[in-house]
Amino acid sequence: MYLSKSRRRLHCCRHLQEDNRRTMEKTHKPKKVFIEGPINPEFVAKSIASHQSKTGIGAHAIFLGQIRADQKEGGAVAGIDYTAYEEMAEQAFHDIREAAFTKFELTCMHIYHSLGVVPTGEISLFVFVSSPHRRAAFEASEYIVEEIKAKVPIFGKELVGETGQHVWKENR
Amino acid sequence: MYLSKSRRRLHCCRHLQEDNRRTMEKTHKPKKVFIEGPINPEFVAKSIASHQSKTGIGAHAIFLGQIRADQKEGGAVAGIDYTAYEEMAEQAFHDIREAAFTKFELTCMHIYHSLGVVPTGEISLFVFVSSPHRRAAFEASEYIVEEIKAKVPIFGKELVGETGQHVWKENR
Amino acid sequence: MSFQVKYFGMLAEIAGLSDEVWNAGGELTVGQFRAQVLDKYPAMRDKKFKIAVNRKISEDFVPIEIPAEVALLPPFAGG
Amino acid sequence: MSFQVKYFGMLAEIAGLSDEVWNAGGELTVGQFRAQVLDKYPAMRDKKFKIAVNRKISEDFVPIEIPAEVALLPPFAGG
Repeated sequence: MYLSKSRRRLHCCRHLQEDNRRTMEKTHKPKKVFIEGPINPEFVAKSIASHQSKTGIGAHAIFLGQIRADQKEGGAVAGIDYTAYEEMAEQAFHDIREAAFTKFELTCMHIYHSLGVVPTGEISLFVFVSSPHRRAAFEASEYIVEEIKAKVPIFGKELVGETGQHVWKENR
Repeated sequence: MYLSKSRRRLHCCRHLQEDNRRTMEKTHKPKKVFIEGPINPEFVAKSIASHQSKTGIGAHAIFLGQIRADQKEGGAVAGIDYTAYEEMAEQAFHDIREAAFTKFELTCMHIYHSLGVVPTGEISLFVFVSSPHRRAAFEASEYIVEEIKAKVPIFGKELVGETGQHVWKENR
Repeated sequence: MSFQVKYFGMLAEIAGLSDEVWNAGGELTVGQFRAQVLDKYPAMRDKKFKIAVNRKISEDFVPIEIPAEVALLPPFAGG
Repeated sequence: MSFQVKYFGMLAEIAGLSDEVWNAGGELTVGQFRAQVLDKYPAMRDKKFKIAVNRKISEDFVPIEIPAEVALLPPFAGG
Protein backbone atom coordinates (compact mmCIF):
# COMPACT_ATOMS: atom_id res chain seq x y z
CA MET A 1 0.00 0.00 0.00
CA TYR A 2 2.79 2.36 0.91
CA LEU A 3 4.76 1.30 -2.14
CA SER A 4 1.80 1.75 -4.40
CA LYS A 5 1.26 5.25 -3.06
CA SER A 6 4.85 6.36 -3.29
CA ARG A 7 5.09 5.02 -6.85
CA ARG A 8 1.92 6.86 -7.64
CA ARG A 9 3.58 10.18 -7.00
CA LEU A 10 5.68 9.53 -10.08
CA HIS A 11 2.98 8.20 -12.36
CA CYS A 12 0.95 10.78 -13.75
CA CYS A 13 2.03 13.71 -15.62
CA ARG A 14 -0.69 16.26 -15.78
CA HIS A 15 -2.01 15.40 -12.35
CA LEU A 16 1.32 15.35 -10.63
CA GLN A 17 0.55 18.08 -8.14
CA GLU A 18 -2.80 16.61 -7.37
CA ASP A 19 -1.14 13.24 -6.76
CA ASN A 20 1.32 14.82 -4.39
CA ARG A 21 -1.51 16.21 -2.36
CA ARG A 22 -3.23 12.85 -2.40
CA THR A 23 -0.37 10.98 -0.79
CA MET A 24 -1.83 12.03 2.55
CA GLU A 25 -5.19 10.44 1.83
CA LYS A 26 -6.17 6.81 2.21
CA THR A 27 -7.80 6.55 -1.21
CA HIS A 28 -7.27 8.20 -4.56
CA LYS A 29 -10.01 10.03 -6.36
CA PRO A 30 -10.72 8.41 -9.71
CA LYS A 31 -9.50 10.33 -12.75
CA LYS A 32 -11.98 11.63 -15.27
CA VAL A 33 -12.41 9.05 -18.03
CA PHE A 34 -15.65 9.89 -19.82
CA ILE A 35 -15.80 12.34 -22.68
CA GLU A 36 -19.03 13.48 -24.30
CA GLY A 37 -19.06 12.39 -27.96
CA PRO A 38 -16.11 11.23 -30.10
CA ILE A 39 -12.46 11.51 -29.06
CA ASN A 40 -10.64 13.92 -31.30
CA PRO A 41 -7.26 13.08 -32.95
CA GLU A 42 -6.17 16.54 -31.81
CA PHE A 43 -6.77 15.48 -28.22
CA VAL A 44 -4.52 12.46 -28.80
CA ALA A 45 -1.80 14.74 -30.17
CA LYS A 46 -2.04 17.01 -27.13
CA SER A 47 -1.78 14.02 -24.81
CA ILE A 48 1.37 12.85 -26.60
CA ALA A 49 2.92 16.32 -26.57
CA SER A 50 2.28 16.69 -22.84
CA HIS A 51 4.58 13.70 -22.19
CA GLN A 52 7.65 15.12 -23.87
CA SER A 53 8.90 16.63 -20.64
CA LYS A 54 8.90 13.17 -19.01
CA THR A 55 12.36 12.15 -20.16
CA GLY A 56 12.31 8.76 -18.45
CA ILE A 57 9.77 7.54 -21.00
CA GLY A 58 11.11 5.45 -23.87
CA ALA A 59 7.91 3.90 -25.21
CA HIS A 60 4.30 4.92 -25.61
CA ALA A 61 1.61 2.41 -26.58
CA ILE A 62 -1.70 3.84 -27.70
CA PHE A 63 -4.89 1.95 -28.42
CA LEU A 64 -7.81 3.60 -30.19
CA GLY A 65 -11.22 2.00 -30.62
CA GLN A 66 -12.97 3.23 -33.76
CA ILE A 67 -16.64 2.67 -34.70
CA ARG A 68 -17.03 0.20 -37.57
CA ALA A 69 -19.81 0.38 -40.18
CA ASP A 70 -20.81 -3.25 -39.57
CA GLN A 71 -23.68 -4.57 -41.68
CA LYS A 72 -26.82 -5.36 -39.68
CA GLU A 73 -30.24 -6.47 -40.87
CA GLY A 74 -31.56 -2.93 -41.22
CA GLY A 75 -28.40 -1.54 -42.88
CA ALA A 76 -24.93 -0.39 -41.88
CA VAL A 77 -24.08 0.86 -38.40
CA ALA A 78 -24.05 4.67 -38.52
CA GLY A 79 -22.78 5.15 -34.98
CA ILE A 80 -22.97 3.93 -31.40
CA ASP A 81 -24.82 5.67 -28.60
CA TYR A 82 -22.90 4.91 -25.39
CA THR A 83 -24.32 4.98 -21.89
CA ALA A 84 -22.72 3.80 -18.68
CA TYR A 85 -23.43 3.06 -15.06
CA GLU A 86 -21.10 5.94 -14.44
CA GLU A 87 -20.36 5.60 -10.74
CA MET A 88 -19.58 1.90 -11.06
CA ALA A 89 -17.65 2.46 -14.29
CA GLU A 90 -15.44 5.13 -12.71
CA GLN A 91 -14.66 2.72 -9.89
CA ALA A 92 -13.89 -0.05 -12.39
CA PHE A 93 -11.54 2.23 -14.37
CA HIS A 94 -9.85 3.19 -11.13
CA ASP A 95 -9.33 -0.48 -10.19
CA ILE A 96 -7.95 -1.26 -13.66
CA ARG A 97 -5.52 1.66 -13.37
CA GLU A 98 -4.29 0.57 -9.96
CA ALA A 99 -3.87 -3.05 -11.09
CA ALA A 100 -1.97 -2.01 -14.22
CA PHE A 101 0.41 0.20 -12.23
CA THR A 102 1.08 -2.74 -9.92
CA LYS A 103 1.59 -5.29 -12.71
CA PHE A 104 3.67 -3.22 -15.15
CA GLU A 105 6.51 -0.70 -14.93
CA LEU A 106 4.56 2.32 -16.14
CA THR A 107 5.37 6.00 -15.99
CA CYS A 108 1.97 7.26 -17.12
CA MET A 109 -1.46 5.92 -17.95
CA HIS A 110 -4.51 7.65 -19.39
CA ILE A 111 -7.86 6.15 -20.29
CA TYR A 112 -10.67 8.01 -22.06
CA HIS A 113 -14.03 6.64 -23.20
CA SER A 114 -16.88 8.33 -25.01
CA LEU A 115 -20.44 8.73 -23.79
CA GLY A 116 -23.32 9.65 -26.10
CA VAL A 117 -23.28 9.25 -29.86
CA VAL A 118 -20.02 8.43 -31.66
CA PRO A 119 -20.47 8.26 -35.45
CA THR A 120 -18.94 5.50 -37.56
CA GLY A 121 -15.25 6.14 -38.28
CA GLU A 122 -14.74 8.13 -35.10
CA ILE A 123 -12.95 7.15 -31.91
CA SER A 124 -14.68 6.03 -28.70
CA LEU A 125 -11.78 4.62 -26.65
CA PHE A 126 -8.28 6.01 -26.09
CA VAL A 127 -5.85 4.06 -23.91
CA PHE A 128 -2.42 5.63 -23.54
CA VAL A 129 0.41 4.05 -21.53
CA SER A 130 4.01 5.14 -21.23
CA SER A 131 7.00 3.27 -19.85
CA PRO A 132 10.78 3.40 -19.91
CA HIS A 133 10.70 0.21 -22.04
CA ARG A 134 8.50 -1.11 -24.82
CA ARG A 135 7.62 -4.48 -23.28
CA ALA A 136 5.74 -2.97 -20.33
CA ALA A 137 3.95 -0.53 -22.62
CA PHE A 138 2.75 -3.28 -24.97
CA GLU A 139 1.63 -5.58 -22.19
CA ALA A 140 -0.14 -2.89 -20.21
CA SER A 141 -1.95 -1.60 -23.28
CA GLU A 142 -3.43 -5.02 -24.05
CA TYR A 143 -4.22 -5.74 -20.44
CA ILE A 144 -6.09 -2.47 -19.94
CA VAL A 145 -8.14 -2.78 -23.13
CA GLU A 146 -9.18 -6.35 -22.30
CA GLU A 147 -10.07 -5.36 -18.76
CA ILE A 148 -12.18 -2.43 -19.95
CA LYS A 149 -14.08 -4.62 -22.40
CA ALA A 150 -14.77 -7.25 -19.73
CA LYS A 151 -15.31 -5.27 -16.55
CA VAL A 152 -16.58 -1.75 -17.15
CA PRO A 153 -20.37 -1.30 -17.26
CA ILE A 154 -20.64 0.60 -20.53
CA PHE A 155 -23.51 -0.09 -22.90
CA GLY A 156 -23.65 0.54 -26.62
CA LYS A 157 -26.67 1.05 -28.85
CA GLU A 158 -25.64 0.55 -32.47
CA LEU A 159 -27.66 2.95 -34.61
CA VAL A 160 -28.52 1.18 -37.84
CA GLY A 161 -29.34 2.71 -41.20
CA GLU A 162 -31.36 5.91 -41.35
CA THR A 163 -34.64 4.67 -39.97
CA GLY A 164 -33.90 4.94 -36.28
CA GLN A 165 -33.43 1.19 -35.82
CA HIS A 166 -30.88 -0.06 -33.34
CA VAL A 167 -29.08 -3.16 -32.11
CA TRP A 168 -27.50 -3.55 -28.67
CA LYS A 169 -23.80 -4.22 -28.90
CA GLU A 170 -22.10 -6.99 -26.90
CA ASN A 171 -18.33 -7.36 -26.38
CA ARG A 172 -16.66 -10.63 -27.27
CA MET B 1 1.43 -13.83 -54.44
CA TYR B 2 -1.88 -13.14 -56.10
CA LEU B 3 -3.62 -13.16 -52.74
CA SER B 4 -1.10 -10.82 -51.25
CA LYS B 5 -1.59 -8.40 -54.11
CA SER B 6 -5.35 -8.46 -54.09
CA ARG B 7 -5.34 -7.89 -50.33
CA ARG B 8 -2.94 -5.07 -50.83
CA ARG B 9 -5.48 -3.14 -52.83
CA LEU B 10 -7.44 -2.78 -49.61
CA HIS B 11 -4.58 -2.03 -47.25
CA CYS B 12 -3.48 1.37 -47.49
CA CYS B 13 -5.46 4.39 -47.10
CA ARG B 14 -3.63 7.34 -48.42
CA HIS B 15 -1.96 5.36 -51.17
CA LEU B 16 -5.07 3.55 -52.28
CA GLN B 17 -5.07 4.81 -55.84
CA GLU B 18 -1.38 4.21 -56.15
CA ASP B 19 -1.88 0.67 -54.93
CA ASN B 20 -4.56 0.08 -57.51
CA ARG B 21 -2.17 1.10 -60.20
CA ARG B 22 0.50 -1.15 -58.77
CA THR B 23 -1.56 -4.30 -58.98
CA MET B 24 -0.31 -4.63 -62.54
CA GLU B 25 3.32 -4.60 -61.47
CA LYS B 26 5.39 -7.47 -60.17
CA THR B 27 6.85 -5.62 -57.21
CA HIS B 28 5.70 -2.83 -54.94
CA LYS B 29 7.68 0.30 -54.45
CA PRO B 30 8.69 0.75 -50.80
CA LYS B 31 6.82 3.46 -48.95
CA LYS B 32 8.63 6.44 -47.55
CA VAL B 33 9.59 5.74 -43.93
CA PHE B 34 12.33 8.19 -42.98
CA ILE B 35 11.57 11.63 -41.64
CA GLU B 36 14.22 14.25 -41.01
CA GLY B 37 14.30 15.09 -37.28
CA PRO B 38 11.68 14.31 -34.63
CA ILE B 39 8.18 13.02 -35.39
CA ASN B 40 5.60 15.59 -34.44
CA PRO B 41 2.49 14.73 -32.34
CA GLU B 42 0.55 16.77 -34.92
CA PHE B 43 1.69 14.35 -37.59
CA VAL B 44 0.34 11.47 -35.48
CA ALA B 45 -3.01 13.28 -35.17
CA LYS B 46 -3.22 13.79 -38.93
CA SER B 47 -2.43 10.12 -39.54
CA ILE B 48 -5.24 9.11 -37.19
CA ALA B 49 -7.71 11.55 -38.74
CA SER B 50 -6.91 10.28 -42.24
CA HIS B 51 -8.24 6.83 -41.23
CA GLN B 52 -11.71 7.94 -40.19
CA SER B 53 -13.09 7.33 -43.67
CA LYS B 54 -12.01 3.66 -43.47
CA THR B 55 -15.12 2.40 -41.72
CA GLY B 56 -14.01 -1.23 -41.62
CA ILE B 57 -11.42 -0.31 -38.98
CA GLY B 58 -12.32 -1.10 -35.38
CA ALA B 59 -8.93 -0.85 -33.69
CA HIS B 60 -5.78 1.20 -34.09
CA ALA B 61 -2.57 0.32 -32.24
CA ILE B 62 0.13 2.96 -32.17
CA PHE B 63 3.66 2.62 -30.87
CA LEU B 64 5.86 5.66 -30.31
CA GLY B 65 9.53 5.48 -29.42
CA GLN B 66 10.66 8.47 -27.37
CA ILE B 67 14.24 9.49 -26.57
CA ARG B 68 15.13 8.88 -22.91
CA ALA B 69 17.52 11.04 -20.91
CA ASP B 70 19.53 7.99 -19.78
CA GLN B 71 22.50 8.68 -17.51
CA LYS B 72 25.87 7.98 -19.12
CA GLU B 73 29.38 8.56 -17.80
CA GLY B 74 29.62 12.05 -19.27
CA GLY B 75 26.11 13.13 -18.25
CA ALA B 76 22.53 12.64 -19.42
CA VAL B 77 21.60 11.80 -23.00
CA ALA B 78 20.51 15.02 -24.69
CA GLY B 79 19.41 13.40 -27.94
CA ILE B 80 20.17 10.74 -30.52
CA ASP B 81 21.66 11.37 -33.94
CA TYR B 82 20.26 8.69 -36.27
CA THR B 83 21.86 7.49 -39.48
CA ALA B 84 20.89 4.54 -41.62
CA TYR B 85 22.03 2.39 -44.48
CA GLU B 86 19.04 3.85 -46.23
CA GLU B 87 18.69 1.62 -49.28
CA MET B 88 18.96 -1.55 -47.18
CA ALA B 89 16.71 -0.09 -44.48
CA GLU B 90 13.96 0.78 -46.96
CA GLN B 91 14.08 -2.79 -48.23
CA ALA B 92 13.95 -4.14 -44.67
CA PHE B 93 10.93 -1.94 -43.86
CA HIS B 94 9.26 -3.14 -47.03
CA ASP B 95 9.85 -6.80 -46.08
CA ILE B 96 8.51 -6.21 -42.56
CA ARG B 97 5.39 -4.56 -44.03
CA GLU B 98 4.74 -7.44 -46.39
CA ALA B 99 5.29 -10.05 -43.68
CA ALA B 100 2.97 -8.23 -41.28
CA PHE B 101 0.21 -7.98 -43.89
CA THR B 102 0.55 -11.72 -44.48
CA LYS B 103 0.57 -12.64 -40.78
CA PHE B 104 -2.16 -10.36 -39.46
CA GLU B 105 -5.56 -9.15 -40.65
CA LEU B 106 -4.63 -5.52 -41.15
CA THR B 107 -6.43 -2.75 -42.95
CA CYS B 108 -3.59 -0.22 -42.82
CA MET B 109 0.00 0.02 -41.71
CA HIS B 110 2.33 3.00 -41.49
CA ILE B 111 5.89 3.13 -40.22
CA TYR B 112 7.95 6.29 -39.75
CA HIS B 113 11.45 6.63 -38.35
CA SER B 114 13.58 9.70 -37.77
CA LEU B 115 16.97 10.44 -39.29
CA GLY B 116 19.29 13.11 -37.91
CA VAL B 117 19.09 14.54 -34.41
CA VAL B 118 16.08 13.81 -32.20
CA PRO B 119 16.30 15.57 -28.83
CA THR B 120 15.45 13.84 -25.55
CA GLY B 121 11.69 13.70 -24.96
CA GLU B 122 10.88 13.70 -28.65
CA ILE B 123 9.65 10.87 -30.86
CA SER B 124 11.84 8.90 -33.28
CA LEU B 125 9.62 5.94 -34.19
CA PHE B 126 5.92 5.87 -35.08
CA VAL B 127 4.30 2.52 -35.90
CA PHE B 128 0.59 2.69 -36.72
CA VAL B 129 -1.52 -0.37 -37.54
CA SER B 130 -5.25 -0.60 -38.06
CA SER B 131 -7.48 -3.65 -38.16
CA PRO B 132 -11.14 -4.59 -37.91
CA HIS B 133 -10.33 -6.21 -34.54
CA ARG B 134 -8.06 -5.39 -31.64
CA ARG B 135 -6.17 -8.68 -31.46
CA ALA B 136 -4.58 -8.29 -34.89
CA ALA B 137 -3.71 -4.66 -34.15
CA PHE B 138 -1.96 -5.51 -30.88
CA GLU B 139 -0.04 -8.44 -32.32
CA ALA B 140 1.03 -6.62 -35.47
CA SER B 141 2.20 -3.59 -33.51
CA GLU B 142 4.51 -5.68 -31.31
CA TYR B 143 5.73 -7.76 -34.22
CA ILE B 144 6.63 -4.74 -36.33
CA VAL B 145 8.45 -2.93 -33.52
CA GLU B 146 10.51 -6.01 -32.64
CA GLU B 147 11.34 -6.61 -36.28
CA ILE B 148 12.44 -3.00 -36.78
CA LYS B 149 14.71 -3.15 -33.72
CA ALA B 150 16.28 -6.43 -34.88
CA LYS B 151 16.47 -6.10 -38.65
CA VAL B 152 16.67 -2.53 -39.87
CA PRO B 153 20.17 -1.04 -40.25
CA ILE B 154 19.65 2.16 -38.32
CA PHE B 155 22.43 3.52 -36.11
CA GLY B 156 22.12 5.86 -33.16
CA LYS B 157 24.70 8.16 -31.67
CA GLU B 158 23.61 9.17 -28.18
CA LEU B 159 24.70 12.75 -27.57
CA VAL B 160 25.81 13.04 -23.97
CA GLY B 161 25.93 16.13 -21.81
CA GLU B 162 26.94 19.44 -23.32
CA THR B 163 30.53 18.67 -24.18
CA GLY B 164 30.03 16.93 -27.52
CA GLN B 165 30.65 13.43 -26.12
CA HIS B 166 28.74 10.54 -27.53
CA VAL B 167 27.94 6.84 -26.99
CA TRP B 168 26.80 4.46 -29.71
CA LYS B 169 23.42 2.98 -28.94
CA GLU B 170 22.71 -0.74 -29.26
CA ASN B 171 19.27 -2.37 -29.27
CA ARG B 172 18.53 -5.16 -26.85
CA MET C 1 -37.89 -3.31 2.76
CA SER C 2 -37.37 -1.09 -0.26
CA PHE C 3 -34.38 -0.14 -2.35
CA GLN C 4 -33.37 1.68 -5.48
CA VAL C 5 -33.23 -0.26 -8.78
CA LYS C 6 -31.41 0.98 -11.88
CA TYR C 7 -31.83 -0.37 -15.43
CA PHE C 8 -29.33 0.07 -18.22
CA GLY C 9 -29.20 -0.42 -21.97
CA MET C 10 -31.72 -2.85 -23.41
CA LEU C 11 -33.11 -3.53 -19.93
CA ALA C 12 -34.02 0.13 -19.46
CA GLU C 13 -35.66 -0.10 -22.86
CA ILE C 14 -37.74 -3.10 -21.76
CA ALA C 15 -38.62 -1.64 -18.37
CA GLY C 16 -39.47 1.69 -19.99
CA LEU C 17 -37.60 3.46 -17.22
CA SER C 18 -34.09 3.71 -15.84
CA ASP C 19 -34.80 4.03 -12.11
CA GLU C 20 -37.46 2.84 -9.74
CA VAL C 21 -37.97 2.07 -6.07
CA TRP C 22 -38.48 -1.63 -5.39
CA ASN C 23 -40.84 -2.51 -2.57
CA ALA C 24 -40.20 -6.07 -1.41
CA GLY C 25 -42.20 -7.75 1.34
CA GLY C 26 -39.29 -9.02 3.42
CA GLU C 27 -35.61 -9.63 2.98
CA LEU C 28 -34.45 -10.73 -0.48
CA THR C 29 -31.42 -12.43 -1.92
CA VAL C 30 -30.17 -11.32 -5.33
CA GLY C 31 -31.69 -14.50 -6.81
CA GLN C 32 -35.10 -13.82 -5.27
CA PHE C 33 -34.98 -10.25 -6.55
CA ARG C 34 -34.08 -11.56 -10.03
CA ALA C 35 -37.19 -13.76 -9.98
CA GLN C 36 -39.37 -10.80 -8.99
CA VAL C 37 -37.94 -8.65 -11.76
CA LEU C 38 -38.58 -11.34 -14.38
CA ASP C 39 -42.18 -11.62 -13.13
CA LYS C 40 -42.67 -7.90 -13.48
CA TYR C 41 -40.87 -7.62 -16.87
CA PRO C 42 -41.30 -10.98 -18.66
CA ALA C 43 -39.50 -9.63 -21.75
CA MET C 44 -36.29 -9.74 -19.72
CA ARG C 45 -36.48 -13.56 -19.48
CA ASP C 46 -34.50 -14.15 -22.65
CA LYS C 47 -31.96 -11.39 -21.96
CA LYS C 48 -28.57 -11.94 -20.34
CA PHE C 49 -27.85 -9.62 -17.45
CA LYS C 50 -25.89 -9.38 -14.24
CA ILE C 51 -27.01 -7.78 -11.04
CA ALA C 52 -24.86 -5.33 -9.12
CA VAL C 53 -25.55 -4.49 -5.48
CA ASN C 54 -23.96 -1.25 -4.41
CA ARG C 55 -21.86 -1.23 -7.62
CA LYS C 56 -20.51 -4.73 -7.14
CA ILE C 57 -21.63 -7.63 -9.30
CA SER C 58 -23.28 -10.12 -6.95
CA GLU C 59 -24.14 -13.81 -7.05
CA ASP C 60 -27.70 -15.03 -6.55
CA PHE C 61 -27.12 -16.25 -3.00
CA VAL C 62 -26.08 -12.82 -1.71
CA PRO C 63 -28.68 -11.11 0.51
CA ILE C 64 -29.59 -7.53 -0.39
CA GLU C 65 -29.03 -5.37 2.67
CA ILE C 66 -30.57 -1.95 2.72
CA PRO C 67 -29.74 0.77 1.99
CA ALA C 68 -28.92 -0.72 -1.40
CA GLU C 69 -28.56 0.44 -4.96
CA VAL C 70 -29.32 -2.53 -7.18
CA ALA C 71 -28.54 -2.38 -10.90
CA LEU C 72 -29.41 -4.64 -13.81
CA LEU C 73 -26.49 -4.75 -16.23
CA PRO C 74 -26.80 -6.12 -19.76
CA PRO C 75 -23.63 -7.27 -21.58
CA PHE C 76 -20.85 -4.69 -21.58
CA ALA C 77 -19.97 -2.94 -24.80
CA GLY C 78 -17.16 -0.55 -23.92
CA GLY C 79 -14.36 0.07 -26.35
CA MET D 1 38.93 -7.44 -58.12
CA SER D 2 37.59 -4.30 -56.52
CA PHE D 3 34.30 -3.34 -54.92
CA GLN D 4 32.59 -0.60 -52.95
CA VAL D 5 32.75 -0.68 -49.14
CA LYS D 6 30.45 1.34 -46.88
CA TYR D 7 31.00 2.03 -43.17
CA PHE D 8 28.27 3.04 -40.74
CA GLY D 9 28.01 4.36 -37.21
CA MET D 10 31.01 3.73 -34.96
CA LEU D 11 32.78 1.89 -37.81
CA ALA D 12 32.66 4.97 -40.04
CA GLU D 13 34.06 6.85 -37.05
CA ILE D 14 36.96 4.39 -36.73
CA ALA D 15 37.66 4.26 -40.48
CA GLY D 16 37.43 8.02 -40.71
CA LEU D 17 35.33 7.68 -43.86
CA SER D 18 31.99 6.24 -44.90
CA ASP D 19 32.85 4.92 -48.39
CA GLU D 20 35.89 3.52 -50.08
CA VAL D 21 36.87 1.27 -52.97
CA TRP D 22 38.42 -2.02 -51.84
CA ASN D 23 41.14 -3.44 -54.06
CA ALA D 24 41.61 -7.13 -53.32
CA GLY D 25 44.16 -9.30 -55.08
CA GLY D 26 41.88 -12.16 -56.10
CA GLU D 27 38.48 -13.47 -55.13
CA LEU D 28 37.41 -13.07 -51.52
CA THR D 29 34.88 -14.63 -49.20
CA VAL D 30 33.15 -12.43 -46.65
CA GLY D 31 35.37 -13.96 -43.96
CA GLN D 32 38.57 -13.17 -45.88
CA PHE D 33 37.36 -9.62 -46.45
CA ARG D 34 36.64 -9.30 -42.73
CA ALA D 35 40.24 -10.30 -41.95
CA GLN D 36 41.58 -7.70 -44.39
CA VAL D 37 39.41 -4.97 -42.87
CA LEU D 38 40.59 -5.80 -39.35
CA ASP D 39 44.20 -5.63 -40.57
CA LYS D 40 43.58 -2.22 -42.06
CA TYR D 41 41.56 -0.88 -39.09
CA PRO D 42 42.79 -2.70 -35.95
CA ALA D 43 40.47 -0.59 -33.76
CA MET D 44 37.55 -2.53 -35.25
CA ARG D 45 38.79 -5.77 -33.67
CA ASP D 46 36.85 -5.31 -30.45
CA LYS D 47 33.69 -4.04 -32.19
CA LYS D 48 30.72 -6.20 -33.08
CA PHE D 49 29.61 -5.86 -36.68
CA LYS D 50 27.87 -7.72 -39.48
CA ILE D 51 28.75 -7.60 -43.14
CA ALA D 52 26.11 -7.06 -45.81
CA VAL D 53 26.81 -7.89 -49.44
CA ASN D 54 24.46 -6.14 -51.82
CA ARG D 55 22.23 -5.17 -48.87
CA LYS D 56 21.92 -8.70 -47.53
CA ILE D 57 23.65 -9.79 -44.33
CA SER D 58 26.08 -12.52 -45.33
CA GLU D 59 27.93 -15.33 -43.54
CA ASP D 60 31.71 -15.61 -43.63
CA PHE D 61 31.75 -18.52 -46.12
CA VAL D 62 29.88 -16.52 -48.81
CA PRO D 63 32.06 -15.45 -51.77
CA ILE D 64 31.89 -11.78 -52.75
CA GLU D 65 30.96 -11.59 -56.41
CA ILE D 66 31.50 -8.32 -58.20
CA PRO D 67 29.89 -5.94 -58.82
CA ALA D 68 29.29 -5.78 -55.07
CA GLU D 69 28.36 -3.20 -52.47
CA VAL D 70 29.77 -4.42 -49.17
CA ALA D 71 28.70 -2.74 -45.93
CA LEU D 72 29.97 -2.99 -42.36
CA LEU D 73 27.03 -2.74 -39.98
CA PRO D 74 27.48 -2.11 -36.25
CA PRO D 75 24.63 -3.09 -33.87
CA PHE D 76 21.26 -1.70 -34.91
CA ALA D 77 19.69 1.04 -32.83
CA GLY D 78 16.40 1.82 -34.53
CA GLY D 79 13.34 2.72 -32.48
